[in-house]
Amino acid sequence: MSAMPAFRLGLIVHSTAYAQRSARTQLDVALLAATLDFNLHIYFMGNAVLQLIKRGDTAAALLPAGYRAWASLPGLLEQAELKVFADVACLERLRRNGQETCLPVHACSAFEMRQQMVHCDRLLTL
Amino acid sequence: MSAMPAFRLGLIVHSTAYAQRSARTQLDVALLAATLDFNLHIYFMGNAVLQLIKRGDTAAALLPAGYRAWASLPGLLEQAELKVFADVACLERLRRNGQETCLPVHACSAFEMRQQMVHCDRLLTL
Amino acid sequence: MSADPGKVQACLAHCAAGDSLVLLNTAVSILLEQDWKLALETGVAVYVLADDAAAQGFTQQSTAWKFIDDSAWVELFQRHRHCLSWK
Amino acid sequence: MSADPGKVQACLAHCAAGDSLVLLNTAVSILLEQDWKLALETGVAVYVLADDAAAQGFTQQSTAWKFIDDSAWVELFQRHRHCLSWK
Amino acid sequence: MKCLIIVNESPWQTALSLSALRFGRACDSAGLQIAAVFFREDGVYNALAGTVADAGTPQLSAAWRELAARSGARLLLCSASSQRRLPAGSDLAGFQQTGLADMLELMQLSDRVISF
Amino acid sequence: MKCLIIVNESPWQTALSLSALRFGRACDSAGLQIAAVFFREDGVYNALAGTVADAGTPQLSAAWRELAARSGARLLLCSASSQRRLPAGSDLAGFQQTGLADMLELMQLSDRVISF
Repeated sequence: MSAMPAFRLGLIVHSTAYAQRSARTQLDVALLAATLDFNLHIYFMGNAVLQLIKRGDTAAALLPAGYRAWASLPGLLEQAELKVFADVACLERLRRNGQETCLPVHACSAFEMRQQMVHCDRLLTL
Repeated sequence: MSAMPAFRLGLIVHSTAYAQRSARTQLDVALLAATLDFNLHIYFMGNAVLQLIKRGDTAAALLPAGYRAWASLPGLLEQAELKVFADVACLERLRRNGQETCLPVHACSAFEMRQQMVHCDRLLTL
Repeated sequence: MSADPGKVQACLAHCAAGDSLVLLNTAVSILLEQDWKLALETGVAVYVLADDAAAQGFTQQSTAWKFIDDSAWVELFQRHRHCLSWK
Repeated sequence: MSADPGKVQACLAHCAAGDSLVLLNTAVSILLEQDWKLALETGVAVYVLADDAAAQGFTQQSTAWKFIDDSAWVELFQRHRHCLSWK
Repeated sequence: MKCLIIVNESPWQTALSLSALRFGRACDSAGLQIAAVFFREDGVYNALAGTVADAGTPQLSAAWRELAARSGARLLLCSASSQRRLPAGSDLAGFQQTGLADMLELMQLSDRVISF
Repeated sequence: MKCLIIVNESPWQTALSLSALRFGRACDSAGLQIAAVFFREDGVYNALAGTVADAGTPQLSAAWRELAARSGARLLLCSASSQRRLPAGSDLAGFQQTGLADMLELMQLSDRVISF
């Protein structure tokens, strides 16, 4: 299979970090889509954007590492575009707390997010 | 096994109707405790009290029936007491909607509920 | 499409005129709340799966929503290019 | 004991002086919200599982809560007659 | 019109797998082509047959196979999710293991996608 | 002091089964007696061994057996939940099927109960 050139995939991520045990549940879909050179929009809903922040040791909590692989996403794309969106209020809370995301994120309201979504060829709720 | 006479079990029910597929998830524990003649306190949190309302056909939704068996609880107890508690605001919404519960329910605030809970010998979060 | 009453408000914030909102499963219990539609844009049609509503004990008619059967659900699915889940 | 940020407020409403509240798993993210403790009675001690907080990326000290390890969690469990879960 | 149905939840912890089944049946009745039902995360437990079900509600693995036989839909299990959850040698008759790449390809080839 | 640990969630859909395991290990280290770990609802999937786990996180069925061997805790599967979810002939080594009546009895005999 080869990606059709202009195909734009929107991934909608609802789960915050470790809401599931595996760190790879949504990540693997995004990484794969990137290697297929899809144009990629990723929408982090509410606290799901916490998947992108820096975290300490996860082994003591018996949790697998992995979320930092989000940072490798831009490097996997050849020609395709990547845009990442997250809730402005949630990003503001992170900023106040001194936390940064490992990917550049567009802060937007729910409504603005939705205006972006309609430009995707396909939306996948993860 | 025979229940110790004064033993009071508090069951804390968080799930609303069909939050799980089976209607019996919390119900079976309550019915069994009643046949063992435990003193029984049941705390329906938030919308969990919707387990007690009258419902129409469930077969078309492919859901199992069963919640109406809550009504049989008082008949299973010989000597033991049964008290059922639910959130006052949620009961008010039901009343406004013309819906009744199939068991007599004490309407109370979260704090009043908690004052009752401490008198149980054991609390079980279901 | 929302199946969780706790997620309906987040879902509403993403709706725009011309959208359809389908309530199913436990999300139909949101109909109990008087103010649940406050945050909804005008022009969003609200549908409730009739079989789920019956199973949940909610059968009151209203002009604010429309009960639909599963085949009408599929028609809505065909009519809209995207279907988002809030569960 | 709460493991779900969406359930913490319901949990707080049930707390009274002398209680202990333990935040674990994803519930530690509630510490991001400035006002999360507004509804909490005074006299409720707040604990946060340190290993979960580290895994979630929250390590800021505060006088409003205390980080504890798993053995202190078990001590709290022993000290209180009842342990309720909000997950 | 071709559609892809994605199931993320276990058969009993929520009623969503039932909703997905009802939706699949309604699609088939309406003459839509179901490209596949793709089971991810705890959805892969839908392939395991329990030994009893409550009266009035289907045994899901059999119900999915029946829908597949009638509609021609393939029943696909995400291999990453399956490996984490299902024991070696599980009886998964009617279901095929497949990768996320297949899901993305199916998604591209389908006109509509719905997730439960 | 005797305690009962109840696990209601599947091994991967949330991290709660992990929290329960950590709590069980900490109880054992502190010298508490674990009367049993009782698995209800999707918690019974904890008895199934997947074939892979992510690096850094345990294969739970093996981890539960190890805790049981070390602490003497029994690993009990709610039979009603198991029958709905687990195929006949599943390898459930180290876990025993039991009824809700046993759970209620264990609860009465335990000094503390915790649910995950």
